[in-house]
Amino acid sequence: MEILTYTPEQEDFRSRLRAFCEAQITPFADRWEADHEVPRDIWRRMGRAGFLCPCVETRYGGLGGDFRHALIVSQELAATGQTGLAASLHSDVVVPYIDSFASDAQKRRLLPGCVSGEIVTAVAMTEPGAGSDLAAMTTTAVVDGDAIVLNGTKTFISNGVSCDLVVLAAREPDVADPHQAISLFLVEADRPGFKKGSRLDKMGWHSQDTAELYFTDCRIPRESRLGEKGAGFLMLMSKLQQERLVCAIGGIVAAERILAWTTDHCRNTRVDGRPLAKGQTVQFALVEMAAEIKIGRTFVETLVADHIAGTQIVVETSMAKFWTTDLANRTANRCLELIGPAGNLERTPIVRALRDARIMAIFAGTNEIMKQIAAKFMGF
Amino acid sequence: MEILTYTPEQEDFRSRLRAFCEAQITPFADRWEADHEVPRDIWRRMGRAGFLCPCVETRYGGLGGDFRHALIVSQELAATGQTGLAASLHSDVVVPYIDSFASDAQKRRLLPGCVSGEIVTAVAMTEPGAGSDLAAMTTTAVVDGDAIVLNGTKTFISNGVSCDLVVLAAREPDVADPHQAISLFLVEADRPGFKKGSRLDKMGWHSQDTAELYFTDCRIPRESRLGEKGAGFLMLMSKLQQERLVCAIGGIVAAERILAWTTDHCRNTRVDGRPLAKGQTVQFALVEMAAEIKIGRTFVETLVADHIAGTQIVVETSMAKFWTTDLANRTANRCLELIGPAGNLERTPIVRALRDARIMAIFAGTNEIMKQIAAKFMGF
Amino acid sequence: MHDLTKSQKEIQKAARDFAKGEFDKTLAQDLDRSQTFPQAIWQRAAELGFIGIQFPEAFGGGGLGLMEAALLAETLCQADSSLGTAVLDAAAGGVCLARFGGQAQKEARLPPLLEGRQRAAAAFQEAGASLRALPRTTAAVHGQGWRLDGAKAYVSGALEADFFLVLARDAGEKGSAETASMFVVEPAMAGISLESEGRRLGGNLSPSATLHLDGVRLGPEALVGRPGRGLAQLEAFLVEQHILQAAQALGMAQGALDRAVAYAKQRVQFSRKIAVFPVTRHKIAAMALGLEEARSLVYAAARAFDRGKADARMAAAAKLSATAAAIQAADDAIQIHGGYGYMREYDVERFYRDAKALSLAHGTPEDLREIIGAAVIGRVK
Amino acid sequence: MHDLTKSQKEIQKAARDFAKGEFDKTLAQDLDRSQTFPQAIWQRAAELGFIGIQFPEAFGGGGLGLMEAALLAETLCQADSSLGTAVLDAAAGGVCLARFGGQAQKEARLPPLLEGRQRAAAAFQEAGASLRALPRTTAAVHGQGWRLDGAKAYVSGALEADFFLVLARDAGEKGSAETASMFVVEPAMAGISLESEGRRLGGNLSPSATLHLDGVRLGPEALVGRPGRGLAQLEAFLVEQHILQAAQALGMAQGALDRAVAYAKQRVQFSRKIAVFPVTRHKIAAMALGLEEARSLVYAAARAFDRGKADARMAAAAKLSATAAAIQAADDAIQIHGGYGYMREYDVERFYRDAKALSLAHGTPEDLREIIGAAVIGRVK
Repeated sequence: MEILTYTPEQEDFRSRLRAFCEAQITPFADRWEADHEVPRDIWRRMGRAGFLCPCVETRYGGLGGDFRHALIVSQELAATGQTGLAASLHSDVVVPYIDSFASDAQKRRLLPGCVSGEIVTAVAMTEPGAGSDLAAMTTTAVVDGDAIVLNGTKTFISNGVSCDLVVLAAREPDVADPHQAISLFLVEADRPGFKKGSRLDKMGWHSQDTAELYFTDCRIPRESRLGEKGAGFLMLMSKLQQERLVCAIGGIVAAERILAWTTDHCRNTRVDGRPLAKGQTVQFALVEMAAEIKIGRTFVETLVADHIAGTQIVVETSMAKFWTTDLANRTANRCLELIGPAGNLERTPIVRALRDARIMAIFAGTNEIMKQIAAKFMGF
Repeated sequence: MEILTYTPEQEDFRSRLRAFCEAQITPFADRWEADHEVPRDIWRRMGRAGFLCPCVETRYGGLGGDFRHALIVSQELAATGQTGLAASLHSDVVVPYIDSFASDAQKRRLLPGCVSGEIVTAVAMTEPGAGSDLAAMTTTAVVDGDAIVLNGTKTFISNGVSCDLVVLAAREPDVADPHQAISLFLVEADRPGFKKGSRLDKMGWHSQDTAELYFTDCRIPRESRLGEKGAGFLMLMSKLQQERLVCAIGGIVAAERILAWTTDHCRNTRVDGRPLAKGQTVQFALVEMAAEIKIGRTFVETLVADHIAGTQIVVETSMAKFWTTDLANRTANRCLELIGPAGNLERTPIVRALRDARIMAIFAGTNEIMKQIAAKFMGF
Repeated sequence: MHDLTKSQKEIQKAARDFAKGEFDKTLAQDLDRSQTFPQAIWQRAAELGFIGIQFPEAFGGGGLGLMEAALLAETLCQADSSLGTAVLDAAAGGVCLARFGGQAQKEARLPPLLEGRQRAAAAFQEAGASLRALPRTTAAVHGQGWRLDGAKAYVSGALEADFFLVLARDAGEKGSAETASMFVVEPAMAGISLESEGRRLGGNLSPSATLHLDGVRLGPEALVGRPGRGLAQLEAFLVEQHILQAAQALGMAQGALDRAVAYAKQRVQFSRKIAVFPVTRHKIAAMALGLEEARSLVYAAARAFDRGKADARMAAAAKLSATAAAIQAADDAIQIHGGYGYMREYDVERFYRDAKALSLAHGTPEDLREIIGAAVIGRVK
Repeated sequence: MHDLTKSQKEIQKAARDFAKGEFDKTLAQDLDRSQTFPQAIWQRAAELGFIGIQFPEAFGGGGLGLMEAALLAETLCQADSSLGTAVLDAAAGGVCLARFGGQAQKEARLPPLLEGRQRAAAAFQEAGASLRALPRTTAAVHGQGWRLDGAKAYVSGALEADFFLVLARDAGEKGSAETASMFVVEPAMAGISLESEGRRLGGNLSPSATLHLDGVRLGPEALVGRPGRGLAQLEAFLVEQHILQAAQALGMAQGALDRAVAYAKQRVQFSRKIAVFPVTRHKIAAMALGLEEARSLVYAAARAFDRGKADARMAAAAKLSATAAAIQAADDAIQIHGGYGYMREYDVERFYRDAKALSLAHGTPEDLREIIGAAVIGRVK
C-alpha cells in the first residue's frame, strides 16, 4: 500500500528536482569531493529553482509545502553521490528553527535569503567537551547593553565554512539551572569575533565543509536572540524529532541507493562467465538486504505521515534513526563484500557511499543516545 | 499512524475472543501441553462462539469477515501460550482452499462444520522425500470407476491426528508434466485405507498434534476432487500468499508477546537489589528488540491491508515471512539471555515460546525457500 | 592443527570409543523426556577414569591437566550433548574441594565422587543476585561452627546430589561482613530442603532444584578453604568451570555440525543433494568458522590454565565464544534439517536446547561480557 | 596466554620498539592522503631484518617460522594499520619465489627484496574471475619460453614494483589446457603496461594498478616452480598469505581496541568517563572477544603451518575471523569515539578502511566461506 501519496505539484517538484540534479549536481560530484567543497553558486541555483526550504510559507518566499518535500529532496540528493550540498540540513533542520521561533521581523529579514540560497545556514550545538551531553556546553552569551557577547567554541558544524548564518546554542551564565540557561541566537558570519576554523578532514562527506567555529568576544545585537531567553533546550528538543526523522530518511535513501547500485552491478558483472546475480549466495544476500530496506522504508514513511499530522513520535523517531542508519552501514559493508576486490576502489561509487554512511550513526545524536531516549520515554 | 482500522464489529469480536481465551484456553494451556493434545471439544466451543473461519460467507455459517479477523485471532491466540488449538491454520490456511475452490455442494456439506468446529481440517502437501521441493511428491491419486484411489505418505501434518478432513495434494500419474499432474482432494478421516500416524514428538508445539498420514488403496468418491484436475499447483500457489502472511503475522505476534513478557519481567525482577530494567545494557537490548518488532509490525500491517485489497504481494510476503519468523527466534534467544538462569526453567513462559518459535522459520516453506521465491520474482 | 600430544589423542580416542559403546540416542531422548540421570553410564565412565581426570591421583583423579579434561568433555558432548554434560557435571562440586579443600576433606569426599559412588553439586547462584555478588545466604558463627540461612537456586543435579558446595556471607554479631566463606553441606542435614524447579529447556538429565538452608548447623569440618575467602574461591572455581563448560559447548557445536553435514550429504531436494547448494555450503562454513574460533580459544585457555596462567577474562571469553558457536551451530543444524530438525528424533533440537541451557548456567552471556569488559578496561580514574 | 617463546617475545618487543621509533600517525595520515609508499621506514625495517623473517637465511631471510612473521605483522599493524601493511606487503610476491622458485631465482631475486632494495607484487587476481579460477591470461609456448597475454587487476604496490608474480593458463597450439603456470615478469619488459586504479578505500600506501600483459615474451628463467603446477602453487601461496593477512588484521583489531579503550577512559560525558557506562563496557568486551577468538585461531594456524600441517581451510578461517574482528573493532572504535571517530585525525577511521581493504584482497569473505565449506563438506556423492 502507498503510505504516502504525493500531490501533482509534489510529483512535478520531484521530476524538476531530478532533472536539476542530473544536470547541475551529479556531473560535478566527483570534482566537489576532490575540492572538498561545493561552489557557493550551486546553493543559489538550487534556491532560485525553488528546491530549498520548500516548507517555508509563501509569504517568506517558500512553497508552503509539507514534510513530503523533505523526503523527495533527500531521495533525489542521495542519488547525486555527494553530501556537500546539504540541502536537507539547511531546509529541514536549521531553517525550521527560524521558521518556528523567529519574530516576524527576523523572518522577513532572513527567510527569503534562506529560500533563495543567498543565505546558507548552520546550527551549532556540539562542543569539544559536550557531544552527547548538551547540558555540558560552555559557550556563553552575556548581555552587555544593547549587545550580546559570545565566547566559546563549537565543533563538527556542518556547513561550518560556507554558512552565512548560524543558529547558535549558548549558555546565559546568569541562570544557574544548566537546562534553563541555554538560549539560541542568530549569528551572522560577518560578526567581528566570529571566526570559522578550517575544514575538518573526515572519513567521508568530503564535499561537505564541516568545521569548528570560534566566538571570541563576538558582539551581536540584543535582538539576535531566537525565541525566549532560556528556552534553548525546549526549542532544540522540539526540533529534534524532525532532525532525527531527516536522518532516518537519510539512512533509508542511502541504503536504497547502495543496494540499487549493487544489484545492478551483480546483474551486469560476470565472474567466471556468469553474472554475479546468478549465484545463490549473492541472491540471498540481495534479497535479505532488500527485505530489510523495504521494511525500514515502510516504517519511515509512516513516521513521515505521522510527523506531518503533528503526532508525537519521539520513541519511534529515535528508533528509526538508529535502525536505519545502522542499516545503511550494514548494507554498504555487505555490498562491498559482494562486489569483491573492486569494492576497494574509489571508482566504485559504493565505496564513497560506505564512507559517507558511517557518520549517520553518530550525528544528530549518536545511536546510543537514541536508545537512551527511547528507553527513557518507554519508562525504563 | 494506524495502518489498519477495525470496524466496531471487529473490535467487539476481539474483546469477546480475548475473554473466551482467558476463560477457556489460557488456564488449560499447561495441561494441554503436558497431554500433547487439546480436547476435541474446545474446537467446538470456539466454533460455536463464532471464532473459527470468520472469513467464510454468512450463507455457509461464517461471519463474512476479512483478513483483519485473522490478525485478531492470531494475536489473541498467541497470548494463550499454546499452539494446539491451531485456529489460524484451520481458518486461514486450510478452509480457504474449500472456500475458494470447492463446488457449492462441497461447500454446503463441509463449510458449516468447519465454522462450527465439528470439522477440524488439515492440509497435506509435504512428504518424507518432498519438503521444499513439492514437485517431487509421490503420493498418487488414480481414478478407478467412481472412485479415486490414493496411495502414499504425507508428513509433518499439523492437526494430523485430530483432523476430520484433509485437503490432500497428490499426483495423477496419467499426466506426465510433474507440475500439471498435481490435484487436490478432500479426504474425510474415516475413509478406509486412510491411517493417521501417531503424534510426532517435537521440540515445541507440544499441544499441537503433528503426524504422518498414510494412504493405502484409500478409496474416495470421484467427486472428492477439489477444483480442476491438474490445477493443484496453481491452487496451492494462489493460497500460499495468505498462508505465508499468516506465518508472518505469527512471527510478529510471537515476538511481541515474548518481548512484552520479558519487559515486564525486567521491570519487576530485582537483581542485586535493582530492577533489571534499570541496567543500561538491558535497556538497550529491550529498545533494540522493541524497535525491530515495531518496524516489522508496521510492514506486516501494510501487507495485511494490501492482501485485503487483493494486491499481489508475493515478494513482500516472502520477505515478511522469513524476516518476522527469524525475528521471533532472535527475540526469544536474546530475551532468555536477559532473564538469566531462570531462562532455562520451563516455568518461565518464554522458554516454551522459544521452543514454539523455532518451527516458524521452517514451516509453510522454509525461510530459504522464501528467499528463493523473492529472488525469482525479483528477476535474479 | 591443534598439536595434541600422543596421550591427548589417546584420551580423545578412549572417550570416542566409550561414547560409541555406551551412548545411545534413543536412551538420551528418553532420559531427556523423563529427566533421569544416566546412572549406569556415569558409573562406567568413573570406572574408566573419565571422572575428574584433572584431579590429583592421590584422591582417585587422573592427575592430568585441564586440557585433557577439556578434550574429554568435548568428545563426550560431541557424541551426545545431554549424556555428555550429565556425566561430566556429576562431580562439578568436587572442583572446589580438589582446589581449596583440606587434606581430610579431600580424602573423605573426592574418592567416592571419582569412583562414581557420590555426586556433588555446585550451589552458588542465588535467585535475584548476580553471579559474583556477595551472597545473601548468611553464615553466622555458632559455637565452633556456623549456622547457615538462605537459599541457592538453579542447582543442577541437586535432587540426587550427595553433597553441595555453597557460599555464604560471613555474618558476625555486629551485622554483615563484606566477605563470604565456602562450605560443604549434605542433603540430610537438619534445615536443608530441596524444591524441584521442574522441567528445563536443556540439561534435563541433571534436573535442578532450589536448595533451602534454614538454620543449618555446620561444624568446623564443613568449611572449605579459608574463612572469608569464599568470593576469591568462587572466582577461581568459575575460571575452571567456564573453561570446562566451553569445552562441553565445543563438543555440542561439533556434534551439531557433524549431524548437519551428514544430513546435507544425503538429503535430496530439487533432485540434488542439498550439500551442493551454495547457501547450504556457506551456512556450514559459518558453523565451522565459529567452531574453529572457539576451539582455538578454548584450547589456548585450557593450556594456559595448566601453565598456571589462566585468568577470568580468558575463561569467560572461552565460554562466551564456545556457547555462542554451539547455539549457532545447533540452530543452523535444525534449519538444514528442515522439518526433521524440529523433531526430537533428530538430536539437533536437543543439542540446541542443551547448548542454550549451558550458556545460562554459572555465568550468562551478560555476566561474561561484564567480566571481559572489566578486565580489558581496567581501573577508570 | 599464548605461550610464546622467549625469542618470539623478543621479536614482538623489537617490532614494538621499531614502530614506536619510526611510525608516526601524522606521517601515516599524509601518506594515506597522497598514496605514497613509506620508503624510508621500509628500508629501515629491512635493515633490522623485519622483511621476510620467515624466508631462508641463505637468501637474506630470518630463517624463522610463519608464527614469528605473524607476530611481527600483528605488532606492526597494531601500531599503525597503513604503515604496517605497506611495509609487510612490499615483499608479498617474494613468498612464491621463496617457496617454489629455483636456486638461481632465489639467489638473484630474494636478497634485493629482503634488503629493502626491490619490491615484488603478487599479481594473481583477474577482473571478472574468481580467486582460484583458471586464469584467462595465457602463456603460449614460444621458442624456449612463453608469450603471455592478458591482464591482472587489483595489484597492490604495482606502480613501484620491481617484479611481479603472475599466473597464466598453459595454452598449447591445440587450444587451452586446464593447467596454469607461474611466472615472474618485470615492468620494463616489452608488452607490459600498468594502469593505475586510483584512490582506494584502504591500503593507499601501496596503490594498486591493473597489469596488462600484451605479447610479453619470457625466457625459460621466468618460470617459477613447475610447469602446469601454477594453480597448486597459488593454493599454497594463499595458505601462507591468508595467515599473514590474518595476522595483520589481528594487529588492526588490537590497535583499534587499544585506541577505543584509551579514548573511553579519558572522554567525559554526563560528568563521567564513558568507560564506566555498561554499554561502552559491553561493546569493548565484544571487540575483545572477537579479537581473542581470532588471535587464538591465527596463532594455531601459523604454528600448524610451521609444523607443515596448515591447510587451505584453516588459513581461510584465520583470515575470515581476523578480518571480521578487525572491521568490527574498528567500526566500534569509531562509534566509541563519536564525532571524533569520523575525523582523520583519530586513526580509527583509517584502521577501519584498511581492515575493510584487507578483507577484500586475495580472497573476499565470500571466497573464504567457499573454501571452508568445501573442505568441511568434502565430496558429495
